[in-house]
Amino acid sequence: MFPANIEQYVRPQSVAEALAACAGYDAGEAMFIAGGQSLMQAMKSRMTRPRCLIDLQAISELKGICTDEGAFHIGAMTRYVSIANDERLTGYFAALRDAAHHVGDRQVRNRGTIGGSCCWNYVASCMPAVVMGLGGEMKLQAADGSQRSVTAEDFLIAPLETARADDEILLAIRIPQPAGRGGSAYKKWGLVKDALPVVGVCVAVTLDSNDRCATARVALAGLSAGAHRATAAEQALVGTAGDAAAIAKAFDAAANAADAQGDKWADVAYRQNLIRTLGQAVATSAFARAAGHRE
Amino acid sequence: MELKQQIRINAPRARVFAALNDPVLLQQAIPGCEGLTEGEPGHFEATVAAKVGPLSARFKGNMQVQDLNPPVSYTLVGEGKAGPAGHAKVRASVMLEEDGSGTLLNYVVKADVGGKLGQLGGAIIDRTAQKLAGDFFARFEPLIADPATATADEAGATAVEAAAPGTTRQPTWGVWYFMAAVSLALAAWVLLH
Amino acid sequence: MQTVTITVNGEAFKEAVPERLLLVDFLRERLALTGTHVSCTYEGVCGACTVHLDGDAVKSCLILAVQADGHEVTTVEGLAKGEELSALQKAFREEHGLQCGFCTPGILMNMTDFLKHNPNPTDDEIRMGLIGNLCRCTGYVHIVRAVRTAAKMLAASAA
Amino acid sequence: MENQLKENTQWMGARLERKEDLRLVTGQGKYLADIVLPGMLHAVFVRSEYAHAKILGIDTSAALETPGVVAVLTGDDFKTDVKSMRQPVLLPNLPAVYPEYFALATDKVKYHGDPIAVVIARDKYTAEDAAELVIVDYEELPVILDAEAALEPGAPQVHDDQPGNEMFAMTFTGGATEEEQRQNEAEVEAIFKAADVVVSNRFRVHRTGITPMEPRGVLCEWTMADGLTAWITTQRPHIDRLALIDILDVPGEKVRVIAPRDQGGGFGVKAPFFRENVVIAHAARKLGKPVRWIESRYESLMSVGQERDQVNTMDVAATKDGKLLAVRNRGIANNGTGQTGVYWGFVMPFLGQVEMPNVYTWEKGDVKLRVASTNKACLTPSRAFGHFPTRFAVERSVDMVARRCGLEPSDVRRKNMIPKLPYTTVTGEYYDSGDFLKVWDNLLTNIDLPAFRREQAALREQGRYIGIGFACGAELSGVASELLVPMENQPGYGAATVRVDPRGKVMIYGGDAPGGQGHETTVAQVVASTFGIDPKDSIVTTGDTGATPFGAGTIGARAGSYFVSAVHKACADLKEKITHVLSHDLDIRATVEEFAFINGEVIYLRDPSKKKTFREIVERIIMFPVNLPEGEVGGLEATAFFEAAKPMICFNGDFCIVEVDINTGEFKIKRWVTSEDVGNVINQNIVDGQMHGAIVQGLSNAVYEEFIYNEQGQQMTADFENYKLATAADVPDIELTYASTPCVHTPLGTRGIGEGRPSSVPGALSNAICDALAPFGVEITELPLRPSSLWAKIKAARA
Repeated sequence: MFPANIEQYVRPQSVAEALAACAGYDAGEAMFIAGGQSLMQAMKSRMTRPRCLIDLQAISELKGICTDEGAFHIGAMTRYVSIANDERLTGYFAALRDAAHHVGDRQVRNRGTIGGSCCWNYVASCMPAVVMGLGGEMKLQAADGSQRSVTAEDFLIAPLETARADDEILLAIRIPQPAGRGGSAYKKWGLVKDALPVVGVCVAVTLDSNDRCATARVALAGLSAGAHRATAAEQALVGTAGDAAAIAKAFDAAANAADAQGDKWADVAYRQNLIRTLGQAVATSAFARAAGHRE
Repeated sequence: MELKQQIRINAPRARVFAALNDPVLLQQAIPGCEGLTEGEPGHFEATVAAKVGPLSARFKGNMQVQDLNPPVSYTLVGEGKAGPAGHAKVRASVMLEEDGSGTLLNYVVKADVGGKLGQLGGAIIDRTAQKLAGDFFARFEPLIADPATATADEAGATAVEAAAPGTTRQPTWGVWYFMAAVSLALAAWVLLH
Repeated sequence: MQTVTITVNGEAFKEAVPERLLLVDFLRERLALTGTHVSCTYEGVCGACTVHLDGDAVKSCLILAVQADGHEVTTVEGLAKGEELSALQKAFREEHGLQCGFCTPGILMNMTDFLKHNPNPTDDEIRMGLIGNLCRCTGYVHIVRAVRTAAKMLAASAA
Repeated sequence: MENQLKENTQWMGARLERKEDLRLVTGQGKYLADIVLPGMLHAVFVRSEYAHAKILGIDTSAALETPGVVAVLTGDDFKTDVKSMRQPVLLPNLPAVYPEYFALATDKVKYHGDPIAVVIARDKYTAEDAAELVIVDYEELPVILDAEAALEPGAPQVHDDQPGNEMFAMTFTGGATEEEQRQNEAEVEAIFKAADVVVSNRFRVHRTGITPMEPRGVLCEWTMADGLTAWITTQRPHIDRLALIDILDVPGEKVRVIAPRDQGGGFGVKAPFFRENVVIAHAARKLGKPVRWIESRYESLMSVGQERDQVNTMDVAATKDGKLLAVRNRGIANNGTGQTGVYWGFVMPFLGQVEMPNVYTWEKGDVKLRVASTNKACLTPSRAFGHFPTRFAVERSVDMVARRCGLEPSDVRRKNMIPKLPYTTVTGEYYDSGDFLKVWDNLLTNIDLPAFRREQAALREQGRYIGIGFACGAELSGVASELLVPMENQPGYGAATVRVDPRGKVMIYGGDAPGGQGHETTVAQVVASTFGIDPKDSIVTTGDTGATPFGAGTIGARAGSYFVSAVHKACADLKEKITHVLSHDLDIRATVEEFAFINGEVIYLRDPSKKKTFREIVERIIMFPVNLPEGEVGGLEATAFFEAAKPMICFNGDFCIVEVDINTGEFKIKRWVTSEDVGNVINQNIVDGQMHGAIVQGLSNAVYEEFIYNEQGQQMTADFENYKLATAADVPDIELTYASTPCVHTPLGTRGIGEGRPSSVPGALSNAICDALAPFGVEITELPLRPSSLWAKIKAARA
């Protein structure tokens, strides 16, 4: 279980250099490596055989978390451990920490990055669903230096497929601060602790002045479609006070609407039940966080 | 895995059937198809470069047409190999119904993926297969609508009707076999993380 | 082939390596530091190959040697200062925190990093911290105890 | 003097730090993968993509053209150059239909992962590159995966030389003749007809087992002068050596097998004799260069560590007050291909039925087993050898009887527990010594059952469901020749050589090959306490057939029973000689009993002024063998063999407390408590560690692990992402208590422990869950115990 031959390894110092390094290779022959926690598995099992590996570790402009007008910019090369430990990520942004705390294991969190996870967009992964749940915007730069911004929904096309071109780099993920008081949460279930999500649920809500749900975003992880919104639940939550009954109703709707697959970890009915039970727990803490309650 | 679908194609049945038997047209329609060639009569070989996101594989396969009943139905049986990555076995049944000016195309693909591919495959396979089917028809429909190909198709159609079952030289199998095999291959890749 | 300079346990090694050489093979086969083990082969799930890269616990089977170029690596061979074992090493002996010892180096490296960030952990925190290390002999009971004991030792020596 | 004599036993039972650990915590252990020989080549296997297929052809040309590739060998090389794997030394003395097979697949492949070819190259990366280029032309054959279906007429044949796929069948009760057996069946049936309570179930236990963290490996060197030296990750180097001699057909003096001093766990998986050993040894001979193979986890999960996989259809008859009367069981085991020497898969289910009656006083039993070959990997031994499924079945049945009678399961167990040993069970298993009731009563002191029932009732009011589950089990503590000769065609005695050196140090040599059990420490403690020296002053060598006496291997909890007893016996022989020479030197007439070996001195008890240091006297005997007593010669070395008069056992009782979430089917283990009879303890840490590990393995097997094959026989769980092991965060702390009785058959009263210990786990756990869910009448008869299946049962019960 060793990687197939790699012809070239480069470690550019800037995004421009990194993009330039793709030149001379056909699409997909040159690959960017971020934390490598997924790509290395694929290379070692020889499911992918890049001729050239472009290591993004030295590009400082891709790292770190900063804020502007309340929005958070998370550099694509920001490691899970940095997100898990960033105490600014509360309220509407708390789901990021919920997820980052439980991705893989300590060693993976020390190495894996949020950008890598979103660009790999594995079918059972936490970060894509959380970024989608929080209404994230993906900032990309192309070989000609031009930049564009894509919503998480448009970016995360299908498992392993994203809107990123092979010679395009994800710079950062921007999570805008919504109007009003917001709260979010994320939780997943796997057979063993912190396993890849058999089902993961991210809920982000905002409250109006009467503590009623003004906006709601719900994203699911672990279903065969990959990260996607659960609009049924969103519609059911808006306008409610986030009480147990309303939440239960919303996630019954989500469970019934879900295109859940059965596998060795959970049959269809159990997956739907996980959407129900996880959703209720997650939505409850999202509302509590929005209302500013201590957990 | 088993994949069942019904698609309405806005073209008469004979033309659809013929188009499904036109190697040139199929090669254009099958995502990543690098070529279809006929070996000994009724035995066909083809290569498809499958790609999903960062992962890719090259499939070589062969397939045979069975129970040919133009322009209504036929069955395709075959298998393909993706080198050390594994193999796929496919059985596809196709049935065309007239539907006004158009055609209802029903197909059932039963495919088994083995080797590393199969081990890494899983529940996601059906979904990816459907997606590929979608891609195929997105490319297929405009091609038959294109009058440049239409005449050739009509000719193909008569050829098919003339052909005795089992001895057909029509590489119809190409679409179904490769859609299934490739879908499964891709789906399997997808399961890597 | 690419020439890399990797500092391992304080000593700089300059070596020409194939681009695809895994860091764990660089350590084991080029430097004969065989304390770092390979158990799950390719997934990076078992944690037996855990080392420190610039001080952080990472899995050396999911990193290429060329990626470690210019970085500092610490392996289990680098934990003891001469004859003086680290607190964790002592605690693992005292509490019988190992049996076959195959997973032990990875666990020592991960938990050394863990205690640096969490000097006074609860048992649940220790168990969650150990998710990236599989052990088949001990049932983890004595491992958890050993980490707890090491935390006490470190606290005592700090005081 | 009395006090000093007490001090002398300070090493027995001590929580001594292990001698092994200094090297292991500093990364200085030497495992097989750490051994490198000059010019060593690397092997990678090409394995079957199909579960069952004819091999029409193998094209190795592209692989051979790869720069750095030295050779590619296929089945043909082995069919012609070496003998078949079916050699007498590897055949149990049990009436089974043993299929012939070779080191590499020849005409057809029989499971997904069957070795077809081996690529040997100068480095392992190149070997893997080339292995991808070996093209195998297959013709698929129908696949048979289900054991019961495999035994049906007309099922696809796994082996041409094994008609009907029946590998092994046996009746364990009633007697030797069919006549006696039929008679017994009728008598059992009569008991069932008259019984107040009959509980009938079909218990299915999935395919799971054990995955040592160190995968397998082989390194072979062949020189003209010395022949073959094979380093193998193995639990029984001496049997491996005999097998290599016979299969490679080379003279015995030309073969030496070395199990590395450090091995990353075995748990049974490294006990069989594997085909890869022959392939690598033959390659080394053919190429004249050292060749090494290190198994990948992917190969490992596809080829070994798979066990259990049994269906047991069990009926239990009892009186309404909970007296167990009779047990009838029909076991069917899925053997896979059965192509793995020593055990051939079926030996595990065989022992599983022998041990099925457990510790209950059944009046009668009617027990039969059938073992079927299928297109799955061959069963390999996994800790709890064969009886994990039967123990689950019998412990679940006892609880169902208790529920039917409205009695506490713990009372029903106690009521039916064998009150006095020795005892021979309905399947003929002999329980030598111990006190089951003492162990059980000690277990019960850890829980106030009436209080628990009150709490349980109160919580149910609030919609919370907690439950308590009990289980117990006796297991073999080392296996005597009496059973090992029929079962594994090898002796059961323990053997040890003890050599004293002139500086007063003691070297011990044993034929076992440990993988983490701590032999170096426990043996040193035994030597220290018999010679009155420090454990630091002894060193243990194991695993090298060139240096050690024949040993059965590190299997079936032998260390604490057979090995240490042999060591003790050899030390005793040397004490005789030492005291004989010493009394001669001191000019006294005294027997060995009149001397004390204490704190590095040998003291004449009647006159403590008469003494010598241990070092003085041994140096005198070894280096200055003059003026010796009549008939003595110099030197101090003894080899002793120990065989117990009878098979020995150890015993345990467990309970656990769980809480089940009825909305998700998830369950949390709140307590796991045990009571153990381990005999006299040499090192308490090591005994505790064995128990912790075994119980958590049982939990991991029962809940998380499962080997899955799809309908085509594709192995779908070949990595740890799909074959889940319990992590530290998934399992509870374990509360161990002891109520031991010294074993009457070992010189030190010790018992071998730890091997079969996981077997009580699935029973206790599922009993607890069923107790928690009693209001819904949920009964568990299948493993694994997954939240998803539990949730479905609860949902069905509530609907």
